[in-house]
Amino acid sequence: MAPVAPRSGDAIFASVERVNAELFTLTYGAIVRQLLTDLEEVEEVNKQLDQMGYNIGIRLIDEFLAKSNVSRCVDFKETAEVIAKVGFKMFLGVTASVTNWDADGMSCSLILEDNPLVDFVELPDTCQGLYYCNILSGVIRGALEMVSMKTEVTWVRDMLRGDDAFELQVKLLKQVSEEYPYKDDEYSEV
Amino acid sequence: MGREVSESCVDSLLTEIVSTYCNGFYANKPELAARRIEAIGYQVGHQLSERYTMERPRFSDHLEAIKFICKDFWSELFKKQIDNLKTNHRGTFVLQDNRFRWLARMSVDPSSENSSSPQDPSTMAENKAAQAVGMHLYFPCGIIRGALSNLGIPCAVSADISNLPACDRNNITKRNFDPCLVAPLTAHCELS
Amino acid sequence: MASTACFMIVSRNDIPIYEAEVGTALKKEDAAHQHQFILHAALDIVQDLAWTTSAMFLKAIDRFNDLVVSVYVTAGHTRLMLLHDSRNDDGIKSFFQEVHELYIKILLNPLYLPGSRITSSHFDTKVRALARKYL
Amino acid sequence: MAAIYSLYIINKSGGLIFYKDYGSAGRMDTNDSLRLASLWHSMHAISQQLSPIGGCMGIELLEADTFDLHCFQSLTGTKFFVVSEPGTQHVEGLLKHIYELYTDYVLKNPFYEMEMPIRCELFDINLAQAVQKDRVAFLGR
Amino acid sequence: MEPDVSIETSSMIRIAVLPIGPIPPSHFRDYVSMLVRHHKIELSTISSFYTEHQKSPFAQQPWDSGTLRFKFMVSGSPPSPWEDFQSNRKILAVIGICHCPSSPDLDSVTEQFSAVSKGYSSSLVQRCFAFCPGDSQLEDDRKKGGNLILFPPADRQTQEFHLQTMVQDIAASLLMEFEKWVLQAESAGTILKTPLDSQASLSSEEVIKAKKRRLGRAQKTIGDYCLLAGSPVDANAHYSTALELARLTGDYFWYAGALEGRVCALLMDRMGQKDPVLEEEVKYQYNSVILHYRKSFIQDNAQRVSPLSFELEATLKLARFLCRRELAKEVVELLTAAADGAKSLIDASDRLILYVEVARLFGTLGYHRKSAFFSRQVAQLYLQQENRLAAMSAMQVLAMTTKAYRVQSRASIAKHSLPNEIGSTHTDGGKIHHHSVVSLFESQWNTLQMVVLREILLSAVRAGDPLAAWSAAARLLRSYYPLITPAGQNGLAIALANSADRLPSGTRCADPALPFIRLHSFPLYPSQMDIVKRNPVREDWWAGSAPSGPFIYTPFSKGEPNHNSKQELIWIVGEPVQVLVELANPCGFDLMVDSIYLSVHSGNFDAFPISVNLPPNSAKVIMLSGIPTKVGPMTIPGSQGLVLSDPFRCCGSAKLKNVSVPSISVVPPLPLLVSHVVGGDGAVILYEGEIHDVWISLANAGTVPVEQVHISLSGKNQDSVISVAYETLKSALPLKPGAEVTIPVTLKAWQLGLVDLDTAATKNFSGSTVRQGKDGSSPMLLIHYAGPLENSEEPPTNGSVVPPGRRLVVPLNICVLQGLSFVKARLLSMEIPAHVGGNPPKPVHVENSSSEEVTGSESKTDRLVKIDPYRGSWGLRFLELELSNPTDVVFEISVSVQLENSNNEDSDSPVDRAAAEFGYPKTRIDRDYTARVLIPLEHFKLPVLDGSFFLKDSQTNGTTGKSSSFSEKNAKAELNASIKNLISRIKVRWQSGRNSSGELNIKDAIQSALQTSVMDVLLPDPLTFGFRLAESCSGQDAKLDSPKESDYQVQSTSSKGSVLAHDMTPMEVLVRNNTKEMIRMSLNITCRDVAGENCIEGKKATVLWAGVLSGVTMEVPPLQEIKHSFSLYFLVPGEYTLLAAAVIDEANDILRARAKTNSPDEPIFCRGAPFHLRTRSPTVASLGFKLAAINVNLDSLPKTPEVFSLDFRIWFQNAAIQP
Repeated sequence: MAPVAPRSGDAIFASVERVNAELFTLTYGAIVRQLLTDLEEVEEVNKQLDQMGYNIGIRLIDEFLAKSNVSRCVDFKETAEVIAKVGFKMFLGVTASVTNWDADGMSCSLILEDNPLVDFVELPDTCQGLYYCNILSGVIRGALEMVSMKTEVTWVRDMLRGDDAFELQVKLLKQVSEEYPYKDDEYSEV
Repeated sequence: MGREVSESCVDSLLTEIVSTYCNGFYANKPELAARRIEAIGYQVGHQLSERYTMERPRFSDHLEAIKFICKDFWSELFKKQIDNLKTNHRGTFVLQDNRFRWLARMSVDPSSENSSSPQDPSTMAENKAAQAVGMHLYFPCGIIRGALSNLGIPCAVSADISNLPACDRNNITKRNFDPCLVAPLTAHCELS
Repeated sequence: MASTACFMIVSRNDIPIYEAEVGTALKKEDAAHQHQFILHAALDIVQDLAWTTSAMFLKAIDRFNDLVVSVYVTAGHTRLMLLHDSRNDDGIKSFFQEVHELYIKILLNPLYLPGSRITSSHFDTKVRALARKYL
Repeated sequence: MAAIYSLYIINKSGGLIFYKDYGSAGRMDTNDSLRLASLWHSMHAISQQLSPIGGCMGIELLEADTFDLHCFQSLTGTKFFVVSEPGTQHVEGLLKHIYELYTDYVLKNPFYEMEMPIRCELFDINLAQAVQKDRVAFLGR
Repeated sequence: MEPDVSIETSSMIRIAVLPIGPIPPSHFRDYVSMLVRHHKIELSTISSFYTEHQKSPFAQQPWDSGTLRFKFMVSGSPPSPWEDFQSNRKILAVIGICHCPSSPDLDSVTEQFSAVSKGYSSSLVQRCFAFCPGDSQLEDDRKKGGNLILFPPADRQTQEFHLQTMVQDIAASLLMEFEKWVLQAESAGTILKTPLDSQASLSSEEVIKAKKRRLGRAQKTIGDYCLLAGSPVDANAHYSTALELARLTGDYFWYAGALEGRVCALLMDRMGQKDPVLEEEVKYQYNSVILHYRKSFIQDNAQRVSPLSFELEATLKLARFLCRRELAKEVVELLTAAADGAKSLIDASDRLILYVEVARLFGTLGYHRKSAFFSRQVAQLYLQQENRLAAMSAMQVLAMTTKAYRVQSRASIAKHSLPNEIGSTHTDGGKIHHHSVVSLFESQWNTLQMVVLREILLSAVRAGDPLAAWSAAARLLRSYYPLITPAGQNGLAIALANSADRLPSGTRCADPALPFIRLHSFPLYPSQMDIVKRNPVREDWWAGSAPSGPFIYTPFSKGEPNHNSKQELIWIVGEPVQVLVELANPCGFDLMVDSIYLSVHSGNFDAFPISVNLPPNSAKVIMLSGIPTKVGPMTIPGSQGLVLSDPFRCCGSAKLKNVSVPSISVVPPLPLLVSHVVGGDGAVILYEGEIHDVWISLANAGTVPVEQVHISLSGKNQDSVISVAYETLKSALPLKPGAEVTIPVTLKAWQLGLVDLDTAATKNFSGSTVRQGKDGSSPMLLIHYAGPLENSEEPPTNGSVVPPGRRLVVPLNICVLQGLSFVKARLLSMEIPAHVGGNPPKPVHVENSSSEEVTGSESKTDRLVKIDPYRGSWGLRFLELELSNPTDVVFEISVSVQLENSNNEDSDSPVDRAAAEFGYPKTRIDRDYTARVLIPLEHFKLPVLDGSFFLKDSQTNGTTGKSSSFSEKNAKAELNASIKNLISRIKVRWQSGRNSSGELNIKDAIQSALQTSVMDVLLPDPLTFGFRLAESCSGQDAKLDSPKESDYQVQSTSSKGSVLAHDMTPMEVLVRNNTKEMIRMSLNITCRDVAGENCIEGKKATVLWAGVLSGVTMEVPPLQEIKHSFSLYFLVPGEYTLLAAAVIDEANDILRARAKTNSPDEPIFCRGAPFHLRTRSPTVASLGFKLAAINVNLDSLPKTPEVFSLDFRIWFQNAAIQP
């Protein structure tokens, strides 16, 4: 049985149920605002957003896998590419680019020029230090964890802070393989 | 049609809002959680209404505004209109969406609710379930209220989930033949 | 471009949330005050007029001496008011429409509290640019 | 003329989170199903170690003379397997589809807790439709 | 242009009203007001005055329904150049008004009047009304008739009536004049010119046209007169022809005029009722009026004159006519148009009038912002003309705008203005309503608001109205300080200062300036003066009002359970009170508040003003005080609502929750107790356990007698107050004002806690004294007291509410010094052997032993060894108390053991107690020494040994079961009880060097000391043995229990506790069974000599005996004793020790338990205490006798070597005696 060929991000995006992006953007914004009022501390809000992202990620990954037909990635490089090209596309309808690989291919940057989360957003002075999009980092972290990659995701650039793009640094910490004894060798050639 | 994102983005956001506020911050104070969730919806509604009324003339009366909510506004959000609008002409409007997307994926399992007490309390489970779903409905209610009050119609919006998918057992059979599932939302707007 | 133009956004509860003296004439403070006075007074007329029409752009609804007040009322009853001495309705209309879009952007900013003062410098520059373009 | 006997879903830690019987053959009681699940979990794991080629994903098809067992494992470690009449076709497709249903109706159901036994009515309903033979055939094309 | 014109204006007859001669303004105003009431005169009413000379030109004059309208021009007006054009502009009559008292000479009055009347060439009728003339004036008035009309003094009605008739007369004569005029005009025609008409003489070919014009204009004017004469129909006819002619001759201006007239006629005809049709008509006509006025604009003389003002007036007239909400749109258009005209008006005053009118009309339309806007325009026009009057008007106009701009002076809002001491918000029920001054900041129009206020300030300064200036400056400063530059702030400060100087002192301005003030708190009455509600029904009204715990000084311990909710305050007439307020000066200048005080609306309060100085950007909390003067409720305005930014915040003072303002009520005077401790209020210094009396004197410092008193305790260590002489206090009631009573309070210093101890150790005493005085460890007396239930002088203000009671808190601050400190107690046992006395000591039953002991009057030492005959003094137990004295004085300890005997009731009577006590020798402990005190425990024994002591064994004996175990339980309990009470009988009293005395509390110490061996100490042995000498002579055995007997015994043996050697001594051993069961046993008696050798058995035996000494089996019934007799013969005098011991057969568990045996079969062996026995050698005298005695006895003795040796020894003794 030859496995079904992986589908392109656009193809999937075209196939999945879609909704008006404004609804999404504003809902997210409203959440952030509510969190800001409830938690007061910007740091707390960042944490909370990341946590929410994580919770989303651990569920979303399956949908991603199911609908994208991507088979197991050879290595972290490929994983990153898939996230950037397929993952982002299929959910947010935008693609990211992957750069800044470090020597041992354990960390890279995902770069988003276009980010539906931040349409209309402008950080008031009161919210300096807020990582508005922190939910994304959470999602990625959560999703990768489900496919046995412990990662650390941090913001390098943030348009809301005047940078020219959004840059997420994804650093692969380790392969969690406890519950997958049979996956020991999966990345052996990496 | 403007920019779009995958539906699951919004769905998972919703799920997270609810779980964050119901299980996180206000685990033991559902009414507070509800208020927060509603507030989030309110803001969204408030903003969107301003957004979607941009090209259209202003409303001269309430009915127009509410019609707008049922038609244009709703289809902007859900790609479908409200299926049924009723009013008692005394300031109460009933909006009904027979296939409310945000309920389409929900199935509440009563037995999961009352794992502790296996015997009977299906009723209790029922309304626990209802309550859980209710939490998810504060958001759309908020949206409607926000939109209306931005259009100069202060009102109270409540959702009625009496006939929620998994809440009544008897129409499962019916469903089996009919792949598109019924997920009705009924929103009552009390103009104040 | 109009020599005098004072633009103002008044929230639904009659609070000015943005004002800008746009216009080539050199700004004198008391002149600016005078402008605000005129606009403030014009609100009386707007509030009656707004209900008589469903159009957003109410055209010139009031004037004092050679200064004209044009108003644009959004669905949310936010009022964009322009005091000006030049009379090209089309220019003003498109000015209003574009400012309205800007305003909506502001409003869509989740971190902006509706009805509060608009402090965004970006918005300010945009508005002034539009003024230069249309008035 | 091929029939699906039963469907199992095992979470990544080997727990049986869903079991459903279709058709008469190969019924078992809860305990047996649990036993089978855990047994399969470990067999699957071992099979990878045993396999001569590296990076093997474990058993995909087990053909017995009274039944076939098709298994699909998602990258997240969730295993779906169906026990079917020998020689049933297109089961991979079915499993794939089931996986999608799982993501749609289980993971997207706000009331479902990860890794927990699945009690989602909508999932059942959609499964029921998917498992109908013609659907199976259809999926194959 | 003219103010206040309307369409009807054209029908009004102008009458100049002029003051003639000096008139006090008030009077003039009064007369005028009387006059102007008659501005409408029914034609019907004047018919009587009207005399038709010739045929009236007003054919259709409606005599029944029509009216004449008057427009009184008070103090006249300059003639208008347009009189020809609109006759209603003419002054058609002149009324002089004269106040006779101030202008006696009526002739001069008449002259003056006619003089001024000349000024009004157009006037047709002149009258001079002279009010309240003197009689003389009335006199000479008779002579001259003429225009002078006197109003003889009379009541108002008559005067008004008189006036009315006069006015009607004027009306009538005017009417007749009009007729004349019209007739003359119709016949002769007139030349009518307006400033518009070009001066150039008409060219010949225009003459015709000109003639027509003239005709037309004449018709128009006649029409005017018809209007004035109140005959619209005639007017209409004339106007129509006029219009026709004007149209033909293109005389637009007059056309418009005529048209106006016609509309007016139309309205008059309709008698004012409006209908849409009419409205349309009017609108239509007036638009054309306006149109034609505009048409008539002629370029060449535009500089000089223009019909514009008429156009505008017409516009305004129409606007006024239409001015209704529904027609807002049109009205607005009209008004805007009119306003536009302003700039092209030539005459500044015209512009002014125009704006005024526009503002008014907008106002009536409900467009307040609009009207405010134009009012401000007006004000600015005024301000342009630099004079005081203009400034005043400017001020007034601006004042009207303040509402629209939300910058009202508070005077205009709250009629009863708040005292500016306390912030700008009303409060009731503790809830704060923010004032509009605050609300205006939600509306961000502050630039406008500031501009307006500045203008008000400017105009006020110019107008020389210091109050207004102050209020404006204050509003500016207070509300907008954050937006005003420091320079600006200073400017305002100066403005404030200046206007303040020019204000009469004591003026109060409704608008608070700086400082910002907010209520800080209401300091409560010092607890010394607490007030407690008392409800008449409850006798013990104080109950529950007692403050709990040490928090008496905190506001919440006031006893009201609901302190958190609205708290209420009671102030007392005549007793000073304080309120704390916080002031803030957020501005950049130094603020000097030279008098700030509480002022109370209810006025029943004397405040003490103080003055404060607030540096820039600073805040202060100050205390305002005063004395309530009258009974009644009192309201203190609440705290400052927040302004732009909280001024207190920016002055760095903390954010303060809204202080809920208590509802204050002032009650009539109450009694007021003050207390002081006799001999200084300083802390009483006591050693631990010291007992001491303090005298507290209470004086009534109030003006009302104290009639009820109740004393209770509170605070810590309440038990240290032993007694309070409540009675003394009660007996002193009622305590008159000024009266004083002193009550003793007995204290017993408590034990210092460990904390206290070590601190006391570290600190020197003075230090600790201070500390003790401070901290709340002392108890306090709560004295609740109250005056008479209803007090006589003031009637109860609020119904049947009784005046409240009060509470006086007298802290008894006691400073406890560490006195004798108890180091430790331990149990000693020592051996003091007992003597075999002749006296058979009684079995010590706790009950009668005491009396027994008492009767025996021996030396203490003897008493120390006084023994329990059965227990002996062997292993006698002492309690050793180790005490140290850290103080700087000597202590003397006296231990006493009180043996209260339970069986005689009167044991409490002092005598018996004294009797029942042991004194032990005092022990003296020097400072910084420790000493030990011994307390013998010999006197404590329980009579019986029974099962209850050994519950642990109870299950082994057969009779177990619920009941038994139960009985055992309470048996156990009562054992413990008895142990306790035994211990409690030991009292250790001390006396300090500074003859204070007290008691040492060592109960628990002892208990712990006895803990281990309480059984051994307090429980009797199962068997106790005692020896005694039997009666030698009388064989009858002693009745042990008979007291008489015992007495005898005592005497007999009191001689000596010893026996003779060489003499057969009959003795008895007494065995007592202390258990509840029969005991069987075998008894052995041994005798040892000093060396401890057994001297009964063995070859060296030195004691002969008769009777059985060993293996004596006997049964002792429970709680009985048995005696066993035997005799001893001591060969050698000296010290001997008698010992009794017994082996108990088949002992029961109790015995085993007591004997602490572990195996059941091991025999239980009891031995008694050693008894000492001294034997003396007999005297010579007695020797022979003794020998004989011996001889007698020798027979009964077996021949043994001992005998001889005995003999020998006797001999030897004799020999020894021989010499």
